[in-house]
Amino acid sequence: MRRQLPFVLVFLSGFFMIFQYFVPHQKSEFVYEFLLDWLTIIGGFAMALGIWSLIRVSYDRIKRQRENWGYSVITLTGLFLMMFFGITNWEDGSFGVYIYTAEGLSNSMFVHFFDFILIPIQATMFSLLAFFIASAAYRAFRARSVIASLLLLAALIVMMRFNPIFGAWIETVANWLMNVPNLAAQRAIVIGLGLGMVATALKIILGIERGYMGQG
Amino acid sequence: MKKTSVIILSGVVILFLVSWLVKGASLSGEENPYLQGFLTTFAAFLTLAVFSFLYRDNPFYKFAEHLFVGASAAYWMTLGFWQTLVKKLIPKLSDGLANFFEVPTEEHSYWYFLPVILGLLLLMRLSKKGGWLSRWPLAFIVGYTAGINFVGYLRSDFVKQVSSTFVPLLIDWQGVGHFFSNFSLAIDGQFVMMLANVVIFVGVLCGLVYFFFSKEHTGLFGTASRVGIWILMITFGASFGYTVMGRISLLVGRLTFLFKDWLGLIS
Amino acid sequence: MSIFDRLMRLDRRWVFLFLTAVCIAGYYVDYSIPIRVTNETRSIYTFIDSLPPGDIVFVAIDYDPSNQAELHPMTYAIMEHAFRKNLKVIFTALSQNGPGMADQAIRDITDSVSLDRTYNGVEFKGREIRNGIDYTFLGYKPYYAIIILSMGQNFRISFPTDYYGTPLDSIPMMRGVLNYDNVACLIDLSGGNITDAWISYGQGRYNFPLALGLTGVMTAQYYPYLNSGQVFGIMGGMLGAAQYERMADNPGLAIDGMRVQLPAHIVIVLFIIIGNIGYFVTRRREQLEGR
Amino acid sequence: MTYLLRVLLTLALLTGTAVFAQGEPPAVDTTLVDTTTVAPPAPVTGLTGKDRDNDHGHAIELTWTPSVDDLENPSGARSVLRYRIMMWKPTEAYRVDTLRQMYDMVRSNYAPIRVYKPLVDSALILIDQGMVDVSALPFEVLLPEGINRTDAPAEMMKYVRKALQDTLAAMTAQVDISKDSVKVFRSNFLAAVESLPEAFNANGPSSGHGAWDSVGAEVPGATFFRHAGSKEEVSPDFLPDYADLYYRVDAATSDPAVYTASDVCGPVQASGQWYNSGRTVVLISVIIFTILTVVFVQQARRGKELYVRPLAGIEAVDDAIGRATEMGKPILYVLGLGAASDIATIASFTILSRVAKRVAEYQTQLIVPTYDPIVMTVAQEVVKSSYLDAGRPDDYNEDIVYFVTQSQFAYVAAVNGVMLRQLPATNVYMGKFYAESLILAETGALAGSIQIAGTDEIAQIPFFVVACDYTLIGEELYAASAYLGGEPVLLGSLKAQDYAKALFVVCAVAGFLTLILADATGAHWLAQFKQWFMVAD
Repeated sequence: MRRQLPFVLVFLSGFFMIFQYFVPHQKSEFVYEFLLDWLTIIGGFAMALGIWSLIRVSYDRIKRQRENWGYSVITLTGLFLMMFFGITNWEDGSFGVYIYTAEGLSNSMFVHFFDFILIPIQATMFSLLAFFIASAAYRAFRARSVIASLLLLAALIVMMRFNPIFGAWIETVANWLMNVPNLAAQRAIVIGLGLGMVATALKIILGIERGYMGQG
Repeated sequence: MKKTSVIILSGVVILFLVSWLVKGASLSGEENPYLQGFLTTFAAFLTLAVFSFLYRDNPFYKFAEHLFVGASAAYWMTLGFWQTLVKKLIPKLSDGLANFFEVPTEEHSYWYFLPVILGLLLLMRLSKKGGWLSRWPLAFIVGYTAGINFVGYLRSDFVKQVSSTFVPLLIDWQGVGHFFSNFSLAIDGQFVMMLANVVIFVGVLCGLVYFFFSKEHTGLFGTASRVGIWILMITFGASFGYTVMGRISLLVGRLTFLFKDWLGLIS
Repeated sequence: MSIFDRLMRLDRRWVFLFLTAVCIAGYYVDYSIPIRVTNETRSIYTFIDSLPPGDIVFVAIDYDPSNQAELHPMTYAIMEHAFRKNLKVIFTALSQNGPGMADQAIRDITDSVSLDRTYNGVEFKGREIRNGIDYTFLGYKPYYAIIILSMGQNFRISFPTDYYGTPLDSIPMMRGVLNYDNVACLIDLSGGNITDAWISYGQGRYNFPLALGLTGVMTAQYYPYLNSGQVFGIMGGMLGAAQYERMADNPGLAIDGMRVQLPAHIVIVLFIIIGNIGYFVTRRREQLEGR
Repeated sequence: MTYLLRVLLTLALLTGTAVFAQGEPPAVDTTLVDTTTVAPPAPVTGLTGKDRDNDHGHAIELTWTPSVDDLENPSGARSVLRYRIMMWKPTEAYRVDTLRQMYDMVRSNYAPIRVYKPLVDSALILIDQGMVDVSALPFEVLLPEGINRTDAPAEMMKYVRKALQDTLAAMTAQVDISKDSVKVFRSNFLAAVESLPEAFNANGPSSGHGAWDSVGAEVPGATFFRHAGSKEEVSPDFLPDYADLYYRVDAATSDPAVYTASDVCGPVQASGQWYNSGRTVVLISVIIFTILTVVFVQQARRGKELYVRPLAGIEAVDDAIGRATEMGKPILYVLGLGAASDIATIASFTILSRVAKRVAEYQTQLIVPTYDPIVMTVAQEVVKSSYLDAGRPDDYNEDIVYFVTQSQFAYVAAVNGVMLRQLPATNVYMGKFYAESLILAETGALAGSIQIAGTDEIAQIPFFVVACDYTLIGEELYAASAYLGGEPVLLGSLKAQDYAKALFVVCAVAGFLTLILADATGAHWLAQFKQWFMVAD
C-alpha cells in the first residue's frame, strides 16, 4: 500500500496532463496553470531541505575537524550573512520583516553581496571556459581515427573562418558546415532524443520505470 | 612550507590593503569612496582567486569557492522565499499574513492548502518514521511532468520533425540541359542548394540508423550507421569551433574588469 | 622523453598562460589586424561614402541588449561615418528595448564627433551634433510591419512627433522629408524578424536602397536577398562590423574585439597542430620500433 | 530610501485624472503635411466573423474582401493604407475598463501607500513641533527653486507642510487605499465582468448604447484578422465568451479623418472547445506509440530475449567501478542541473541505482553532490535502496548524497573542488548539463579521472565528446538507463523506440518521394501529404 499508492498518483497526474493537452477549453487550461503554481510552491518548500543538508554537512565537518574544516566556517558565514540581509530591512535601521517592493529585494548589503561577491565569482567561473575550451582542444583533437579526424577538421575550419590568411572560401565552407550537416545531425539527435524521452515518460506513467522511487 | 604560506598570505593581505586604499583615494568625490574601493578590490581578489585555480588548487580558491557556495545558496533561498512563498502563496491563504509581509491581498483559494500539505510532506524526509510520506509530492511532480513531456516531445521532436524533413530535392528544376548549362559551385547556385537538401535528408536517415539499438550494425545497415556517426562528429567539431569566439569574449570581459574597473590601466 | 613526446604531453598550464598573454596583448599591443573586407560590407561603406553632404541616411536600430555585442559596433561605425561626412540621420527603434540602444549610441557618438579626427588621411574638424538638425530619433512604436508600411506614405502617420515629443513639422531637418523617397538609403541593424518586414514591406513595396546589419548566426539566410538585388549590402556579426570599421579607418569596439579573437583562435589552432605533430611522430616511431 | 517624489507620483495617480483620460495619440498637424485631400475610399466588403477553432475561447476570426482602393490593387485609387478593425463595445464594457484600471491602480499602490502614509504622518508631527531642518526628514524633499532657501527656513517649512498635507489629504480623500478598499474594488470589478455577456447581448450597435473601439490594424492586401482577446479578466484585452460581438473594418487613408467603414458583421460569439482537432496527428502518435511499448514490454515480460547492441559507455561504467575499487579511490556521480522531474534526470537516477549497487558490493566510496534539493531527496532514496539491495545497508550514510547550492557556477566550483581534493578514479556525468559541462570535464581530466558522460542537451554533447573518455550521445542516455536498470521489461521500450524511428524513416522517404513526384508530374494533391503532419500550436 505505502509503495503502490504513489504510483497511482503518478499515473493519475500523468494521464490528466496528456488528456489536458487535447482539450483547449478554458476550464482545462485553468487546471493546468493551477497545477503549475503548485509545483513552484512545493519547490519553495524543498529549498528548506537543501539548506538543511548544506548546514548539516558543513557543521559535521567542523565538529569532527575533518580536512579543510575551516572553509566550512566560511560557507556557513556566507550563508547566514546573506540570509540575514535577505530577510531584514537594513535601511531604516529596523530589523523587522523585510518589505518586499516591486523593485525586488533592495537591502543594500544584499545587493552589494550579489554585485561584488556572487557576480564576480560567477562570471570568472564562466570565463574559465575560455581556457578549458583551449586545453580540451589541445588535448583531445588528435587525428587518431577517421572519426577523430573529422571532428578535428571541422573544428579547425570553423575556427579559422575569419582568418585573413585563408581566402574567402573558408568562410563559405564554415557557414555550409553550420547550416547543412549540422542541421541534419541535430535533427537526427532530436528525433532519437524525443523518442527516448517519450518512451521514458510513458514508462513512468505506466509504472514500468520505478528507479526514481528507490527500486519501488 | 609553513613559512612560505605565511609570506604569501601576508603578501596578498598587504596588496589587498594597498589596493583598497589607492582605489578608495581615487574614488574620492563619490559617495562612500572607501566602501566602494573595498568592494571593487574584494571583487578583483575573488576574480584572481578563481583564476588561480588554473594553476592548481590553493587556499584562495578554496576560500572563494566556499564563500560562493554559502552565499549563493542563501541567495536562492531568499529569492524563493519571497517570490514563491510570500508573493504567490500567502495572499491566497491569509489576509493577516499578507498584511504582515506587506504584499497585496488576493482572493482566497483554499485549494492552495494542498501544495502546502504536499510541501510539508516533502519535509517529512527529515523524520525517520514519516520518510515514506515524502514520496507523495514526488509522485505528483514526476507524474505531472511526465504527462507534459510525453505529448510535448512526441509533438515537437517527432511529429513536427517529420514534416520538416520533407524537403524538395529539385529546386527551380527546368530540365537537365538547363541544369548543366547553368552549373555553378556558388553557394546560392542550384547545384549547391540541391546538394544541401540531399545531405540533410541522407544525414538525418543515417543519423537515425546510428541510433537503432535493437539491430546489429552490420552490412548496409552498418555502413549507414558509420556515415551517421561521421556526420555527428563533423557537427560536433563545427559546433565546438563555433563556440570558441563566445568563450574568448567571456574572458575578455573579466580581463576588462581587472584592467579597467580595478586597476584603471585602460581608459 | 623526446621533444615530440613533450609536445604531445605539454602541461596545459602552458596553454592557459599563452592564451592569457595573447588576450592581454591583443588589448595593449596596437597592431593592426588584417581584416578581409567582403564585397557585401564594402558596398555599404562606399554607398555612404559617396553621398553628398546633407543627404539623409535612415538607420533602423532594431536590436535588444542581448545582441548588443555584435550590432552596437555597426551602429557606432555607421553613425560616426555619416556625421563626419555631414550627412543627416533618421533613427527608428522598432524593437521594444531598441530606444535604449539608440539613445546610448546617439549620446556616445555626439561626444566623439565633437573631437577633431583624421580618417583615411582626411582631417575632420570636430563639430556639434544637434538634435533636429543633424539627426532625428523617431522612437519606438509597436506593430513594426504596419509602421514600416505607413512610413512609406508619410513618416508622420506613425510618428507625428519624434521620440522626445517634438512635432515632426517643427524639426528643421524634417521639413519636406515625407517618406522613404527623401532618404538616400536605409540601414537595418537587427537581431530578429524585423529584418524580414523591412525587406518585404519596406524595400519590397517602396523600393529604396536597403542594407542589413545582422547577427553572426542570422547572416547566412539573408544572402539570397543580396543576389536578388533587394539588399545592396550585408554586415554579418562582429566580423562585418570590424570590416566597416576597417574601411572607415575608425577602429572601434569590433576591431578591438577581433584583435583579441584572432590571436586567441590562432593560439588554440597552433596548440592543436603541435599536439598532432607530436602524436604523429611518436606513433611513427612506435610503429618503426614495433617492426 | 524614500523619496517624496515617489509619494507625489503615487499621488498623481491617485487623483485619478490621468486614469480616466483615454490615450489618444496627438493629432497630426495637417497644415504642413502634404495632404491634398484624399477621396473616401471604397469600403471593405463581405466581412464575416466566426469563433476560432480549437481554442479556449476568447477569440474571433474575421475575413473580408479588401477595398477596391487598396494600395495593393493597381487598378484602384490605391489610397487605403491600412485596415482598422473596430468592435462594438456597449457602455458597460467601457465601465468595466474603468473599474479594471481603478482596481489595478489600487492594488499596485496598496503596499507603497501603507509604507508612506505613516512616514508623512510622523513628518507632519515633527514640523508642527517646530522642526526647521528639511534634511532631518526621513525622506528627501524636492523643493522648487525659489522655495529652497536656507535663509528663510520657516517659509520653506510652511511650503513643505502644505505639500505634505495635500498629499495626505489626497491619499485619504480621493481613493481610500486600504486592505478593505482593495477588496471592494475587486468585487465591484468582478461583478461588472460577470454581467458583461448580458450587456453585449442586450446592446448591439443598433441600440446606440455604446461606441466602436479599435481592436487592431492590418496592412493593405490583408483579408484576415484574428481578434484574440485574453482569458484573464484583469487583462485590458479581455474578451468575454458567449457574448454577442459586432465588428466593422475601416479602410483608412493617410488622412486620419478620411476613412470608410464597412457593413457591420455580427453577432458572433467566442467559445471554448473540448477537443483540439488540430492535434489529432499527435493523438494518433500517442496511441501507436503506447501500443508499441505495451506490446514489446509484454513480450519482454514473457521472457522473450531482446537484442540490444553494445554501447561503449555502458560497459565502461562497470569497468570504471572495478578500477576505482582497485585504486581505492572514490567514484563521483554528477546528476547535472536538471530538476527531479526532467526525463534526463530520471534516466540518470536509474543509472545511479546500478552504480550505487555495484559500489556497495565492492565497498567503494561514492560521492553525489546535487544541485536541486528534490533531486537530492530522490538520489538519497535511490542510493539507500541500492545499498539495501546489495545487502549492505549499514554502509549507507546520509553524507553520500548532499546538497551544494542552486547556483550553476557555485555548484561547479564545489564539484571542481571535490575532483581536485578527493581525486575520484571515475567521474560519471549523467543528466542535464549546460555551459558548465566543459569546466567539469576538463577539471576531471586534469585530476586524471576516467570520465563517462551522457546528456540530452544537444549543445553540450560536443564538449563531452571532446573532453570525456566515453560519451552517451542523446538517446543513448535513455538506452543506457533502460539497459542498466537491470529489468528486461525496460528494454521492451527500446524496441518500441526503434519501431517509431523506422516509422519516421518510412514517412520521411514517402514525403521525399511525393515531393519529387509532385514536382515532376505537377500533381498538386501529392504535395498535400506534408499537411497531414502539421500540428496546431
